[in-house]
Amino acid sequence: MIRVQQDDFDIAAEIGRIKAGRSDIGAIVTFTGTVRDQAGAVTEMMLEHYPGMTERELQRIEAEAQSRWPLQACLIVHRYGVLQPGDNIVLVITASEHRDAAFDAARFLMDYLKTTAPFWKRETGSAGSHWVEAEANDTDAVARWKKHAAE
Amino acid sequence: MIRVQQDDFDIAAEIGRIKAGRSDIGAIVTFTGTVRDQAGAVTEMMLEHYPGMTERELQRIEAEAQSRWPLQACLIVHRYGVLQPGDNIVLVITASEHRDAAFDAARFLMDYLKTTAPFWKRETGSAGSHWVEAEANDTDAVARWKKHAAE
Amino acid sequence: MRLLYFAWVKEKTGIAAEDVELPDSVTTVGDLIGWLKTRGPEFAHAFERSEVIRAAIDHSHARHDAWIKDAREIAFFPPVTGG
Amino acid sequence: MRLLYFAWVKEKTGIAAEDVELPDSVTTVGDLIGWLKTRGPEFAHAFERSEVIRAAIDHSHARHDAWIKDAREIAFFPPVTGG
Repeated sequence: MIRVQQDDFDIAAEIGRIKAGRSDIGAIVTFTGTVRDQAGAVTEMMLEHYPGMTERELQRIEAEAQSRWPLQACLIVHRYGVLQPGDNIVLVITASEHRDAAFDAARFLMDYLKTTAPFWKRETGSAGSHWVEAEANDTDAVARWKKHAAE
Repeated sequence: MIRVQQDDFDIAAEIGRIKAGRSDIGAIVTFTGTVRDQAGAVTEMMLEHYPGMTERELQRIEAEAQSRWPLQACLIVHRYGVLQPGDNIVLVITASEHRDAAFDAARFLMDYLKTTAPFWKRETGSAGSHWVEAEANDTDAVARWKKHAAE
Repeated sequence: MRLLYFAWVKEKTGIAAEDVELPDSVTTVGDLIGWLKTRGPEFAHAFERSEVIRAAIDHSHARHDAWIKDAREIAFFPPVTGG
Repeated sequence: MRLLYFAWVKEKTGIAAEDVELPDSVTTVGDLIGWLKTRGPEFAHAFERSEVIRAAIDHSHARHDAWIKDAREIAFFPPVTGG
């Protein structure tokens, strides 16, 4: 499942929904990405996205993870709008019988999301505002999964 | 930080404590291990441990993770006693500036915990009670980290 | 055809969205970028380093050599930085 | 010296802990296992497949060739299955 929203998310509630009424899950991994103040250099972050494409891209990534690993549940929640240091940005939850699948899938989801989901961060701080530059090692992280798939 | 306890744990509260009063964290990974009913074959699980050695071993593992990755926080909570299907067994939380360190450290903690922390599971179900056998692939998982360290 | 701009591409063009009629000679994303650059200094500036501009055709990532013949909506944006 | 038994080792020996006086000839964990096996059918059964038995000396994992001279507490148990 995927959600794109301005509001914050509640990890405990999300895990509760995933576990409700079942006891076949053995491993749950969550990843939470949060706004870093970068030693005071960031006082605010604005997250822009491309409504329509964002949902489509997150669904595509989720479907890919489901096809690669035996997941009992898979959730991506991504926020947009104006955020403060410490605020949550993204939540990924994966549930599986065993820990390897849950860990691998969560990391895969984050690696892909970082390079294909249409979000853009603009940071504001003492030095003014600027759009965050994409990092080359995020592209490297995705290349690693492609290599895995080819093996 | 490590804790060994009979009581359940509260992921949201633990994350809250880790994030409290700081905004330098960028990535939080949690792993939760839960009791699987294994298609109805397990109705109860008893977790025995070795008080004294358990705490020492978990502290050793945590210190090792802290020395390998730049972690802003690291928590292991492991339960013992009688548990039911769906119940939580173990919680690992890692926090770092970036996701790679948080993911790697969480997985490292779980891999090591599985092979060195003195816990033993006894499952009860329709076929009676038995002590769970250790899995060879848990030992393989630890060997992988030793190889990493040697590289 | 509907065109959308995001992040600093939007800031530089000064608009978020527009509808355009394209000449027949514009058949790929790359052609479209070349054509957009001729539409004034803001567009020339926004698409100056065209190699870093990403594009999506009807909500799917598209390379600069992708055909745009049947596209309804094309978006231009910098490399993504979510997560 | 204090000896502890856990999980199915404890079930087979029938006791969780005991204090023992060891003969001088018992110098390693392996020697100790050999000596324990001579203490009756329950111990012989518990330590039958001695290669799967794990040991800890004073709360640290120890191999079967580890010296036990200065040990205060030695524990025997199956491979761990927590997590």
